Amino acid sequence: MATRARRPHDDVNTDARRARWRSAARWEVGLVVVLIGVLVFGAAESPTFVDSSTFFYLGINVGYLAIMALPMTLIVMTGEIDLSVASILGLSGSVLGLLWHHGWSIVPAVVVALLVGALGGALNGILVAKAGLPSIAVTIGTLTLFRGLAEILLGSLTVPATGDRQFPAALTNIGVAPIPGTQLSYTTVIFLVLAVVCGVVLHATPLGRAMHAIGLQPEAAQFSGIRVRRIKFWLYVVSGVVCAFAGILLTLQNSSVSYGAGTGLELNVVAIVLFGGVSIFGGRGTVVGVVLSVAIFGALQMALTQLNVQPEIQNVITGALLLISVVVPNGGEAIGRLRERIKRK
Amino acid sequence: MTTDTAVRPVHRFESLLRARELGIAIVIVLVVAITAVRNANFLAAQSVQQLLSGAALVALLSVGETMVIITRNVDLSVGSTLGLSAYVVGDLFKYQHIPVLAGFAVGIVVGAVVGAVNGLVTTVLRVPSLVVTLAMLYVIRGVDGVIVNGHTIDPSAIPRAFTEVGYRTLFGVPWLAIIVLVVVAVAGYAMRSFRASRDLYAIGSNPEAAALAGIPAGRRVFTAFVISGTLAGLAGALFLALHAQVDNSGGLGYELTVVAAVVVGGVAIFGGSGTVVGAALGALLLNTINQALVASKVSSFWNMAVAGGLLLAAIAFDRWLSLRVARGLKSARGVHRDV
Amino acid sequence: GSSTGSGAGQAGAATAGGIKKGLTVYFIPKDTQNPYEVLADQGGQKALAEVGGKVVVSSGTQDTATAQIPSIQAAIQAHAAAIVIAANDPSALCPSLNQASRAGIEIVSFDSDINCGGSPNHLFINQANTQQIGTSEVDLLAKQINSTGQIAILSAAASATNQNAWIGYMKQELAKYPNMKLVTTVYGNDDPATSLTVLQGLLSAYPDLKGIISPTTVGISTAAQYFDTHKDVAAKIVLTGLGLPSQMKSYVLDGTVKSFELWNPSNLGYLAGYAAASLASGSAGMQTGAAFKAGSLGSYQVAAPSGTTGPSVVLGPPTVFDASNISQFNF
Amino acid sequence: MTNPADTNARLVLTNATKSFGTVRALADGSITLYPGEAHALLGENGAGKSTLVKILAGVYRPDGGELRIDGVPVEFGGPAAARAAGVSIIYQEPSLFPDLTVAENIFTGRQPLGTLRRIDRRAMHRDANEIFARLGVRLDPAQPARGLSVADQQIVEIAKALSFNSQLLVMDEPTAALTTVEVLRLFEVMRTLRSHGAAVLFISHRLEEVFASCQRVTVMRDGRFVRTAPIEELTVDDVIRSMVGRDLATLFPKTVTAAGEPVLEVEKLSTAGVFDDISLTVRRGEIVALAGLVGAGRSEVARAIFGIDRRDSGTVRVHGRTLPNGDPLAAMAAGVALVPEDRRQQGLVMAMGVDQNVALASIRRLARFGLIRRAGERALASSWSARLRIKSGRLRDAVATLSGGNQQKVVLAKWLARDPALLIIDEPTRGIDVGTKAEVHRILDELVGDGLAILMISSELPEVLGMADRVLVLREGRLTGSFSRAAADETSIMRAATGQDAGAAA
Ligand SMILES: Nc1ncnc2c1ncn2[C@@H]1O[C@H](COP(=O)(O)OP(=O)(O)OP(=O)(O)O)[C@@H](O)[C@H]1O
Ligand SMILES: Nc1ncnc2c1ncn2[C@@H]1O[C@H](COP(=O)(O)OP(=O)(O)OP(=O)(O)O)[C@@H](O)[C@H]1O
Ligand SMILES: [Mg+2]
Ligand SMILES: [Mg+2]
Repeated sequence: MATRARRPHDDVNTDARRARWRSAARWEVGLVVVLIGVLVFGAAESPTFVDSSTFFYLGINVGYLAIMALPMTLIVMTGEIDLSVASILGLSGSVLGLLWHHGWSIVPAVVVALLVGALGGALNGILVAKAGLPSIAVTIGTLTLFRGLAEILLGSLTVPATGDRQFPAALTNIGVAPIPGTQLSYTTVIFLVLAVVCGVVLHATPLGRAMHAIGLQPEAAQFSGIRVRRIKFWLYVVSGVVCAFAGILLTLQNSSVSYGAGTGLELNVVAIVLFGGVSIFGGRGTVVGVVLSVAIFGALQMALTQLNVQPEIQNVITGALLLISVVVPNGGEAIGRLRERIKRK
Repeated sequence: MTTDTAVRPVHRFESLLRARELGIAIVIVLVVAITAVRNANFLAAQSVQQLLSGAALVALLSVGETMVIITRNVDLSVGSTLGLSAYVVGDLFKYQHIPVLAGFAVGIVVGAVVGAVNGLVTTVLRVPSLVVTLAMLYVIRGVDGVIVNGHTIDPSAIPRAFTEVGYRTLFGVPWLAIIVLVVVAVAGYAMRSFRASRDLYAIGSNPEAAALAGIPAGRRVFTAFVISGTLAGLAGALFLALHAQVDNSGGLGYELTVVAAVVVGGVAIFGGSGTVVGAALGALLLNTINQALVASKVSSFWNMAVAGGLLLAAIAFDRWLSLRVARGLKSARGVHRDV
Repeated sequence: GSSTGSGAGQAGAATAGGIKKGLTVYFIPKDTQNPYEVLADQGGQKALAEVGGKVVVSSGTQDTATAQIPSIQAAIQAHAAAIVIAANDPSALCPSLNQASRAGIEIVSFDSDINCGGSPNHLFINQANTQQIGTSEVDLLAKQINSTGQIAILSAAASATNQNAWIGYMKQELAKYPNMKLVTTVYGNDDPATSLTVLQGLLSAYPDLKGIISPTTVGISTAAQYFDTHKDVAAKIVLTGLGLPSQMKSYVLDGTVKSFELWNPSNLGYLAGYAAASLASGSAGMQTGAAFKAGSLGSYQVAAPSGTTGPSVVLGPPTVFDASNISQFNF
Repeated sequence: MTNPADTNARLVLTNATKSFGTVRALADGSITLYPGEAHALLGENGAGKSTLVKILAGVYRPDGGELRIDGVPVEFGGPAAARAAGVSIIYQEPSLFPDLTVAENIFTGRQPLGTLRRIDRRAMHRDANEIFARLGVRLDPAQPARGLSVADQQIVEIAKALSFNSQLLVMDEPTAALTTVEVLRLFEVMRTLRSHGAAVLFISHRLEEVFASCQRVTVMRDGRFVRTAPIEELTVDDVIRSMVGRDLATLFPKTVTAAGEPVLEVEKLSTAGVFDDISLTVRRGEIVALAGLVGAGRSEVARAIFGIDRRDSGTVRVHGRTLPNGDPLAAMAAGVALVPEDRRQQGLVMAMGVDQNVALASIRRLARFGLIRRAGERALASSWSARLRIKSGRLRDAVATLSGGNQQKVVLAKWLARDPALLIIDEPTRGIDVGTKAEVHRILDELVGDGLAILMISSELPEVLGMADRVLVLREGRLTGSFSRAAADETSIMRAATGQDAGAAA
């Protein structure tokens, strides 16, 4: 029957438009321009922006966010979404904290934390891929569930609690010291490595092509022998693990954790991915775009904080940027349509 | 096809549709019953009133959200809108001493304006509403913050007559609940009975076909957003009436709660089907769960986890139901049309 | 331990001023919107203005440690003289603050202390002796319900450092009242809506409740509003805790709430401002007994470390507000 | 040529042009419709028929040309405007609202109103039933459109168009999914409409239908008007010649080859409510046709064999190896290919280019060290689109911009590129013009010659009789007949398909 998968754009003309405007090239170019703009602004306005430590701090502040944005990119590419990322981050951090609190040594604690992330992702995967439930609804549910579990685990406890041993200094060091001889924070490097992996997988491998197909037209993908469910399932598992990893990094970076860690970050992650030019309907977008988007948001935050701009204003700017990012590509079209309408009158 | 093969599934289908709302209602009753067993006091008039007024705001938001979601869009800005409207109203009470009714009017206007912006950007520029309203979520909260600027509206600033709406009852029903019930009833009826509202379903059900059918999709979707914003604005005023205080955090994070309520209420997240009554019941269910947990003396650490689990259960249940419907139809069509 | 030099006027052995001009002090509140924090920051600004320095207020819009870290970094990069911070998390800020400290920035915590196991070594400006807050609230309630019946606590977030510390002492103090029974602690996350929901659940869960302590301004004002609008509840249950007079005034005057306590947040910020300035000017140290002048508040002494609290200065005993005095306060 | 000034014409379209980016969809769209005539619009896939229709419907604004209705020049701002001007359309692809009831689908935006402008459901259902009565079908107006079979969807579309009882009815391949009987009924209705002075524009690739129901014919080629003539002045060959612009090779180029060893062996395949106890064998070098009425469950059998749907019971063996249940990838590995029924939803990723679609099923083979070789991808695509004469702009263009027939060829290319041992092809020529049809048949014949085994599902008896070595007939999910090429004929197949004397049906 003529039901469309929830995707307005197999209407050919919409397609033509998106193909034209959302065409990666144009989009990433636009982002590069914006990024340069932000950097110039920062350098001009804030005396401390060009300070070598800025880059390190930037890594500290957005590194874990950026890492969560990568699996989110892949998931959005397949036309789904994962709003539970920040809760998984909090949950894995809490698990790590609890085990540490109970005297475990770091390695097994980290492993278990990652495992919990995988399980959380698997739950999402089963409900979305296997049971076929709408991911936005499911992951709102697991968002609540995972955060709740974290609260059950740690409750009012902040680890390390008074009297606990501190997390190993060698590891918590990632929060205070850049990689020796550089100004790169460890999270930055980890992010960049993961980004390269994601980019190659998404843009150069059969698996990546499959993700595109799934995002554009799941049924056609299935009829081409693409294991739609399986791929989606594993994407959620990967997302779970990666977000758990981000949770561990954040915990070590802050050398402490409480159950609320990262509350509400899911929407920031989504915002970063969308600003990176990934279509919310799936099938379109690039990892490069997301990397640029991360850089823009990070640099902007640094500059504005250094300039002591009210955080409220920062919110406004974030939102405005996101709006512009979608309005600009469609603006031309809209004007065209309006002209048409006037002509007809 | 022969009439009987055609008709049977229909009756089953419609009854199931009805059961959709019924199902949630039953779940609510169950939750209340189970809690009452552990704590008879949960059935006291007072706590029933609390269940209603506690759910009122989210229910109100979910009505507008439903209309938007039915058109295959979403409005993530409702929480921020509520916060902004609440503070603006409070601010006017505090410094301009505006009359009580004006308070509600202002709230509604603020909401309508936000809704109009959402609607315009979404329809005129054809931008996915999730992105638009996500952006607006930040923008509005930021603007709100700039206005609030660390101040707070405290009870003394708000006219008694205004806050009374938050707690006075009529025949034991809180005014707050009555207002929301009226909105739900009106909206619920309208969504069934008018061409424009059926258009909303059509648009969400198959946008391309809607265009071919000459439905003014832009105007309809715009209207849906304006309604959603308006109700969010009204909710803001009621928020102020209920809490008699507000700072920058009013309605923080409501958006996901509302979407959750709508989904639990059986509205298809990708549009085309669902009812505002269901959504309102969804809101009531979520709130009932929260209060039941505290009332049955579960450690408050468990609230979130249990709420999340139940949410997932509700979604799964909904799925199971619609699968039953589909199967009903398929088996009915199993016989080919007589030649 | 409590400080000898608590309260204004009572001058101990104070070193004469000697504060450098042109100091820049970063005030990093829990968030930029919390009215209580805003009052405190204004106090700080007043203090620095008096000594010819300036205050930069920087923080996020929400009470998270991650939102405060960029502000600390900004302070470091701006080579601030001192940081005065109200920690959203006792430990999460330690790494960043350590960096700041190593960069030669004096660290002062106020309102909500950090717990970094002595490094960075910092001065905690305590609104009032922690133990005293916990115990006094219990006593305040005990007086009104003549020491008998079920009581409950309506707190902020489950992970809120201050509240948890105070609740700890409340439980100790309750040992003195065998007939008072703490039935539960619920968390309103400093959000009116959540606070209301848990409060209502509380009421139906414990019909025989006699008293509620809410050691957080949002919690107590939400509860007060509910009591105010449900006189039958107000008649049965006594409410007290920590609140802002401006928010609570109407409830106290109409008798919904008998009494509650708080300190003057802007004095707290003011004191913190002077402490930070003095440390930055080297005119005061953190060693026990070290004294410094805090402008119109008179002079203060550093109290000895005790338990998890390092060197600290105590603003003074909390003020108890009731119908008799509440109208005199403007915060 | 059309004459704009023609006063007693209902509709006159003159020299309409329309381009999509580089694609020139319509170079000279011209047609004149008179009251009371049924007018056929013919042309190969991609000739521009649907584009012309969409211009009449106000969906596209023509780049040039003039449209007059009842002598008055009009410019449609959108579908609503066209509708207001009395033009009602049946589009090539059904466009229903799955969540709304059948009746609501028919009366969208025009629901009968009661007091206070409230929708009067009873009246709405009554009106719907009246139309169904006219069409001689029984559908429940209150049932949701979701779940309607392709044919039922088409019925609802027709009912919708009729409900306007407008004076101008345009039907873009309305019969593609209909059974003979329903087609006959549709012709009845057309006749009554004409008797009331309505003009009907009828598009179909089934020439016999055209000759059975239309008075005049307009032929288009490559987006250009070729000729308009009264039907009696034309023979089928004339029409075909002017459509394809050349003499046509025979439509069913069938070379009978000796069948080899079995490739596909299906035993006792069953899925509750869809099909039951299906056993069949397809040998190397033979075409086995699955005939039956639309809705008989043939596609479902195909889907079950390929593994899209899980089967309840039964075994599927390819080259003697049993295929796992519900695993298309395994089936593909075993050399099975499925060209599905619905090319827009299942066959193609509409937004992807021709190249990526052709490569989609072979993408793993095109990878080296796990990385896709773009060059190899393009080479594959260009060689196949050459072999199948796919008409498209650049290979990068989205297949959405291709005409139905060319899209079908892309699907074929996609699967042939894997050089499969067994090709399951569902409705290989549905909505495809005679020219392309002959090509497709020629291709199939070649493939069989090279030893491919083909299971062909088709609702067109001539195709079945023309191409199949053996014919299996499915009725209500059961095998009700099996005929050798020699034994197969219309009557016996229809009898098996309908379970009654086919004389009535044929
Ligand atoms: N929206 C579009 N964008 C780009 N090209 C298009 C579009 N629609 C049609 N075309 C092109 O215009 C030409 C005519 O297409 P059209 O659908 O009118 O052919 P048709 O005669 O209807 O073919 P069929 O018989 O297969 O339906 C085709 O070559 C097609 O590729
Ligand atoms: N959309 C649908 N929803 C429910 N049942 C359907 C649907 N489409 C078909 N069916 C049922 O599934 C079976 C197969 O339908 P389908 O029309 O695909 O048969 P078919 O033989 O493949 O017809 P064709 O291949 O000629 O289109 C039939 O029993 C039909 O009643
Ligand atoms: Mg066509
Ligand atoms: Mg079929």
